[in-house]
Amino acid sequence: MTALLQTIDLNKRFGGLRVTNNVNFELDEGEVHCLIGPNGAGKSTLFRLFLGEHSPSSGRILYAGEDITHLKPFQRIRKGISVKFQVPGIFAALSVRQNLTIALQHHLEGASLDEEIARLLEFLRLTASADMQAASLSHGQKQWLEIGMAISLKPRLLLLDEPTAGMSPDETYETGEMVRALNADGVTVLAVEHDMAFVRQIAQRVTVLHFGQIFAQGTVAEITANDAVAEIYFGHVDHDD
Amino acid sequence: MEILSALFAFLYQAGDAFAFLVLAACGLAIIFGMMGVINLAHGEFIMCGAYVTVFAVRAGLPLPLGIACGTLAAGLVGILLELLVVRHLYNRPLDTIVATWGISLIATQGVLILLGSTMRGVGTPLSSFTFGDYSYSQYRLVLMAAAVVVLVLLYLIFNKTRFGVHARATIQVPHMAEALGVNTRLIYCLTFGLGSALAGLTGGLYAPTMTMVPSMGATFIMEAFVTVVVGGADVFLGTAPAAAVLGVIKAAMTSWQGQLAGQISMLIAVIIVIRVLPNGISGWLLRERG
Amino acid sequence: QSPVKIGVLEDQSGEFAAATLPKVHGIELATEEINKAGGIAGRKIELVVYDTQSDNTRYQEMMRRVLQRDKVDVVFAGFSSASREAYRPIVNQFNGLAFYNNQYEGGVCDANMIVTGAVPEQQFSTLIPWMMEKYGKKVYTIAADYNFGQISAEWVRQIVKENGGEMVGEEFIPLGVSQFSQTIQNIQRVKPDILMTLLVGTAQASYYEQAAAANLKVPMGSSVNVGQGYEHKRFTPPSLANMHVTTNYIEEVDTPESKAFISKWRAKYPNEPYINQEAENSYHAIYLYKQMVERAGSTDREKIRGVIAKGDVCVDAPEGKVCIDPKSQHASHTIYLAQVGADHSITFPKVWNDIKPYWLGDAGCDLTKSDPSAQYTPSNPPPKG
Amino acid sequence: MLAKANKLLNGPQTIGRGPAFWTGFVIVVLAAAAYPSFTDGWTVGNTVYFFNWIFMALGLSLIWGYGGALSFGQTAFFGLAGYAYGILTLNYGSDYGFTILAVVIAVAISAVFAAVLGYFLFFGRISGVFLGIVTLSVTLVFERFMAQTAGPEWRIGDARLNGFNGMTGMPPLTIPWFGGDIVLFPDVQLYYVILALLVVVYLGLRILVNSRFGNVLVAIRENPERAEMLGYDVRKYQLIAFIIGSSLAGLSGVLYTSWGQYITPSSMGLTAAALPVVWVAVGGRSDLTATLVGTFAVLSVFQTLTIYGSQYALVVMGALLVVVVLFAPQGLIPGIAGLSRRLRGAR
Amino acid sequence: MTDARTSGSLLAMSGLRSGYGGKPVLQGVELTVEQGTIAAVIGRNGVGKSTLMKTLIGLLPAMDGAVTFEGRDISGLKPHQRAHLGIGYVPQGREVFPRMTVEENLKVGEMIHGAKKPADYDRVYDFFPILRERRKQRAGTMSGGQQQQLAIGRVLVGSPSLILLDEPSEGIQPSIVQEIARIVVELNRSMGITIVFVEQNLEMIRAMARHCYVMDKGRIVTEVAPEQLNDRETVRRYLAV
Ligand SMILES: Nc1ncnc2c1ncn2[C@@H]1O[C@H](COP(=O)(O)OP(=O)(O)OP(=O)(O)O)[C@@H](O)[C@H]1O
Ligand SMILES: Nc1ncnc2c1ncn2[C@@H]1O[C@H](COP(=O)(O)OP(=O)(O)OP(=O)(O)O)[C@@H](O)[C@H]1O
Ligand SMILES: NC(N)=O
Ligand SMILES: [Mg+2]
Ligand SMILES: [Mg+2]
Repeated sequence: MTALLQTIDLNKRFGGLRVTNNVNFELDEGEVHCLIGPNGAGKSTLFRLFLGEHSPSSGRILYAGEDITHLKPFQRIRKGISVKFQVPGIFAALSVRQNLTIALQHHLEGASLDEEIARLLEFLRLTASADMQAASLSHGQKQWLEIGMAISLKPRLLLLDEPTAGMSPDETYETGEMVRALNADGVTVLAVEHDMAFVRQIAQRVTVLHFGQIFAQGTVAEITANDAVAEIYFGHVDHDD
Repeated sequence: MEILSALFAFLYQAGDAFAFLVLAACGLAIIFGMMGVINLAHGEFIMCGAYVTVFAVRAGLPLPLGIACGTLAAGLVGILLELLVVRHLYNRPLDTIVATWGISLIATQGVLILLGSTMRGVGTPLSSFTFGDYSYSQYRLVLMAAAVVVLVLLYLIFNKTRFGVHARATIQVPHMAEALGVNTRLIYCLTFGLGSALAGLTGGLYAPTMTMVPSMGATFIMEAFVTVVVGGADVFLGTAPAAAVLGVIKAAMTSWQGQLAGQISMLIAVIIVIRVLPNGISGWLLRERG
Repeated sequence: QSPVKIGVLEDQSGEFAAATLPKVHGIELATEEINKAGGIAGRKIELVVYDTQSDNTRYQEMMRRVLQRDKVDVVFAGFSSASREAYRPIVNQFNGLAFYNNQYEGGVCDANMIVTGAVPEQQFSTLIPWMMEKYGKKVYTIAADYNFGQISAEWVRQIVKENGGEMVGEEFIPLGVSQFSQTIQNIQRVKPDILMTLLVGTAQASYYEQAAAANLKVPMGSSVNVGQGYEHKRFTPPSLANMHVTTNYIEEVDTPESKAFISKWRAKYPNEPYINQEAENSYHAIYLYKQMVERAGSTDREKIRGVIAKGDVCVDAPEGKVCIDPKSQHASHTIYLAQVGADHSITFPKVWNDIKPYWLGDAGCDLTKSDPSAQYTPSNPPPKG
Repeated sequence: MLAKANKLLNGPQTIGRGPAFWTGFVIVVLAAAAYPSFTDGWTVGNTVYFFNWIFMALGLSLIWGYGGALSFGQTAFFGLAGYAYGILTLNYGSDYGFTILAVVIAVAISAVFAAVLGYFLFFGRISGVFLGIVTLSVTLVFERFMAQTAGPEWRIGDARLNGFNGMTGMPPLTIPWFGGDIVLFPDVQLYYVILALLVVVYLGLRILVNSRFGNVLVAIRENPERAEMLGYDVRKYQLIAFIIGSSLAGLSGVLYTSWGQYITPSSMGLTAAALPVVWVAVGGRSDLTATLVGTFAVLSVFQTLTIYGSQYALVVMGALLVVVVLFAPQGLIPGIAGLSRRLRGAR
Repeated sequence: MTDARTSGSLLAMSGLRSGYGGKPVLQGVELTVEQGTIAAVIGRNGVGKSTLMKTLIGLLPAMDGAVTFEGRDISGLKPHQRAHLGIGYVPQGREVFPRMTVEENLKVGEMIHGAKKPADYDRVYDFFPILRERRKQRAGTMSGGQQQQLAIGRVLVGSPSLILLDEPSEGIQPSIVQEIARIVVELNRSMGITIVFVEQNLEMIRAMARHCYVMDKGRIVTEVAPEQLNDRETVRRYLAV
């Protein structure tokens, strides 16, 4: 299997703070991979480096074998990367429908666009709010909307930063099922999450980031059994299932 | 002596330009830089301060007290306007352009109608001094000192006092400041009042050196905006270096090629500085600090 | 009988209001007097007054309106030269007639225009030789950086040279600039004997206060101060001390005609801050127009120009006798040299009678023969022949 | 095809949709077409004068209202194109309809300049107030520079730039015609030409803002980061909007210059630069119809006040602006629309 | 545990209606919160939980009904006046002051109780050591979880007598979630601070809450015992989508 996304000696500093520290990370095509780690470990920063929102202090980023380190964010998106941010990024003054239109109009128009929007709205449980301003959605609804926009791009690689924050357990589960369905259709997924139930549900592989470095890597079972990870991250969980 | 005289002359000119930029900008730095209100009536607050100062001095007060009156009057007018108009516009700052432009029209023409097209000034206090080949106005040194004092005071107020912290919190996330117990309406009112008062102070300080006409504020407004914007979001970190950079450029070009070059070079400097530092000088300073 | 309609476009608000408000009053005063005395050939004068707000685009809108809609017989319009140039194409387009009652940089050769303001050959060819004789030959000019300032400066340059003097410096100041420390220093550097200040507008007037504060004491000459902006009244003495201005009128002119004029004026406008040169121009211009219409027997532009061509349209104005030159349609004037004292009192060391606006005619402008509708300068004179 | 055009005309980015709106639209256009026969020459010429400015306002609505980039320097393009028209026609005259060609060239010049400046701005990631101040600085540099070109040395061919006093003497627009060009003085003929141009530009912009392009533009206004993360080159879209809007400012400048045969540096000054912002904001910046109607309303109210308001004109203007901003937060036109909707709803 | 003198209702809502733009979201909330208790509010996305919190602190005006605090009707009070009475509010989505330092953010919290209580920074810094470490960092550059800690720390500075927490666990690493739960319970025990919180993380609810109210369609529909949340069926019944 080839790596879809690969970083080589990636570094990012803010002033004196090393937020990404020599990261050599590989994401395989077709996998669902979760990135976990303490608050401030540098997960969101890594995402921003992948997307070109931050430029690295040093190191390279390869996508499908191509060096994308110096590409602009939109150019990376056009290569098939798509993202849902930690803080919902939506078009606040526009209607939910328009939000989706803007994401979908890349590859659809006319009647098929309208159909796809209707389908998505149903799927996101936002049909009733279709013509509301996105600003007036509840927090969780905004998360859904943003996920909807991210998958509308029909990405090859989907980056999800805390997709289920603020969702109820059931919704979290639904989201997990959605991720698995996307994955079954061939989408590679990299998700940051603190909700371990979700991680267990979707992750084929887990990477733990700590102080900007890769701290551990393995299957969910391996990671949850790792005492060092428990020390820095999980705390003392009484495993109830 | 030759060189010393020339050097002093240049420093004096740069200082003079610096003082003008700082004093023109300080009130705006608060109202625009802090509150995001694009106050096109800034010049009219300056005019208000100048007029009240002149009236007070003519009524027999010494100039410093007159300036204090001008400052106070502009501050009160600012508070009044905040209550009546500006208060309703915080969540749509761009509309403040229109509203304050309207206020500016009313103020300029209103003063013209009420007080006539022009008014007798009070004359520049203090005398002149000679250094090397040139003689200078002492009062201009007072203006330079005033600029520095204002900068220091503002820095202290906004970074070291509770009011300053509350003001900045209010401007950044108003509803959270309110929910944490900050009386945001009061803060807005006082901040706007402070900005207006500073504009009034500028008017009072410059009143003795200028023609007293209702439109006198217009000569400050361009310089004020340019300084504040080149300074960037953090007013106190930004305004001083911006005024210094622009002041030196303006003084150098004016002495070399005349007033037109001074004016145009300052505008071009603005374009270049913003191109190089798209978030203004303070944006750059803050990023560097990390 | 239908009234004679006079359009009045003046800046009653904005940057120029201070100098311009008295112009409107002058027109109103003359109109009232004439109407009381039976009007122009028995027709009453009706004024159509608009405030042009010191805004050139308003001149265009309002000039079109008075000519096309209000159908006035004549328009009295404009303070700044820029405003005159803004409305001139429109006057030409409608073949109207306009009076420009302002001192200016000179050179407008346009059959649709009658100019009662003083021009450089009237103001500078008197002032500069007098000052050079008295104070010395080194001259420095600071001037507003636009047509008025630049062309006036050109005149100063030429007259200084003709009289054997030397230009030691020239600086142009953009309109609206109010800070002059550097300019003051530049002047000190070359130590001129005479400083010509051709500053315009209220912002630039701040120069005097700032120069006085820096103890700059060069004798000054000007064509605009005192007469137009009455700075000696507005500023605290002695900031305007030692200023010399040639003007065709100011309210300190101490003749019986002037005194009578002032008492009439003050009776009607007791709060007038000052009766300036432009106010008197505007006042006597109405009388000039009255005479033209009465002699032409019509308000028709061509008939009026026929009267002007006779070369004897004159009135006895408060300043003295004023006549219209047929070639240029500009006015001759009595020129008073006003000197400002340390206490800002005015004295008149010299008065020249009947100074003609000769330059345009000598240079080749002859409106009795052709109408180029253009503005000329010493370095860009009318084509000969 | 027709259905598609219809969809674009009625898309989500414009208020005023459906048969009622378009019936109203047709009535307004017809009324505007009939209007000259019911009024005098001055009013017609003056109405054209108002129309001239609306193009600049519509352009700013596109850049600012839709694209979220507040340009405070649209007058730079206005002036540039005006001077370009003057220089071209003073040098090459107006025969064979050259004035029309001059209009096209002048607008093209402002478009090219907008492309260069816009590249500098948007590809330099300048946004928000910084954009406003840079554009304002540009127009002020133009103004200060042109104001000092009074001397005879400042000429391009036969055209004297003529400093602060402004350039005059350029011919009005002409249309080549058999047996002599038709000269479009500010009167009925010019009125119909400009009215037609206005309708075309309005409908064209409506289609543009409801197209894919328009969707992206408003997305950028709302959240540029997210728009970029949906794969759009934000800078390119902003640049294109800027070029189109600035060309419209250029069009206004050319029309203004040919209308009054006059162009002046003060049309690029601070006050002039603030005016389009005021018109657009008062009308309702994020809608084309609101901008159009609002600009027209503000211009005519202000002029009427100048005519009848004597010295109180500016005071009343100021008060009106404050009142509109306070009581119609979305702008005058959406405010009125909202009010009437509520009144109808109440009944 | 609770002191008899202070027991009784601290906060009560009756017939509370509020919403946005004239459209009510809360449809008549009836709820009484005893002094010294910890109450959780759960419910699906968009049912009005955050709306309830905003109405309690006064950011949304009540359209109808009343809120009483310490026996006094506070419906007419402005948010800052409610804060001065001792109510602390931690919003969903953190809402830190982005261009102020961590320390300055905390300083604003002093105004709870009208700054009449001495501010205890050390306690906050002990709870959240990262805040001490990053005292001078601008809050906007902190990671999501760090900001959440700051948002909680910010109200603790003012020693409120009632804390409203809207999804405090959102975006926080598991060990710190446990830590927060522990801190909250300790604050409640040692200082009698009353807590009302909205939460999706069932573990956290179980660890903290003494009462758990279920919200649906703008009403409190029932109360469940926190222990019942172990039961998948109960959860599904109330929280299923
Ligand atoms: N612009 C910046 N300046 C200084 N420090 C920064 C900046 N941006 C991020 N940091 C710091 O970098 C670290 C990593 O932040 P990041 O947002 O990547 O964390 P994270 O792993 O996503 O955490 P969380 O789980 O809390 O979201 C944090 O300590 C943060 O404070
Ligand atoms: N600012 C707003 N303007 C208009 N409607 C709003 C606004 N905020 C929320 N709403 C609406 O109010 C309802 C309740 O929103 P609220 O934020 O209270 O939900 P919630 O229960 O907190 O959901 P979540 O779990 O997603 O945070 C939602 O249907 C939402 O669409
Ligand atoms: N005519 C003048 N003074 O501009
Ligand atoms: Mg993160
Ligand atoms: Mg919520």
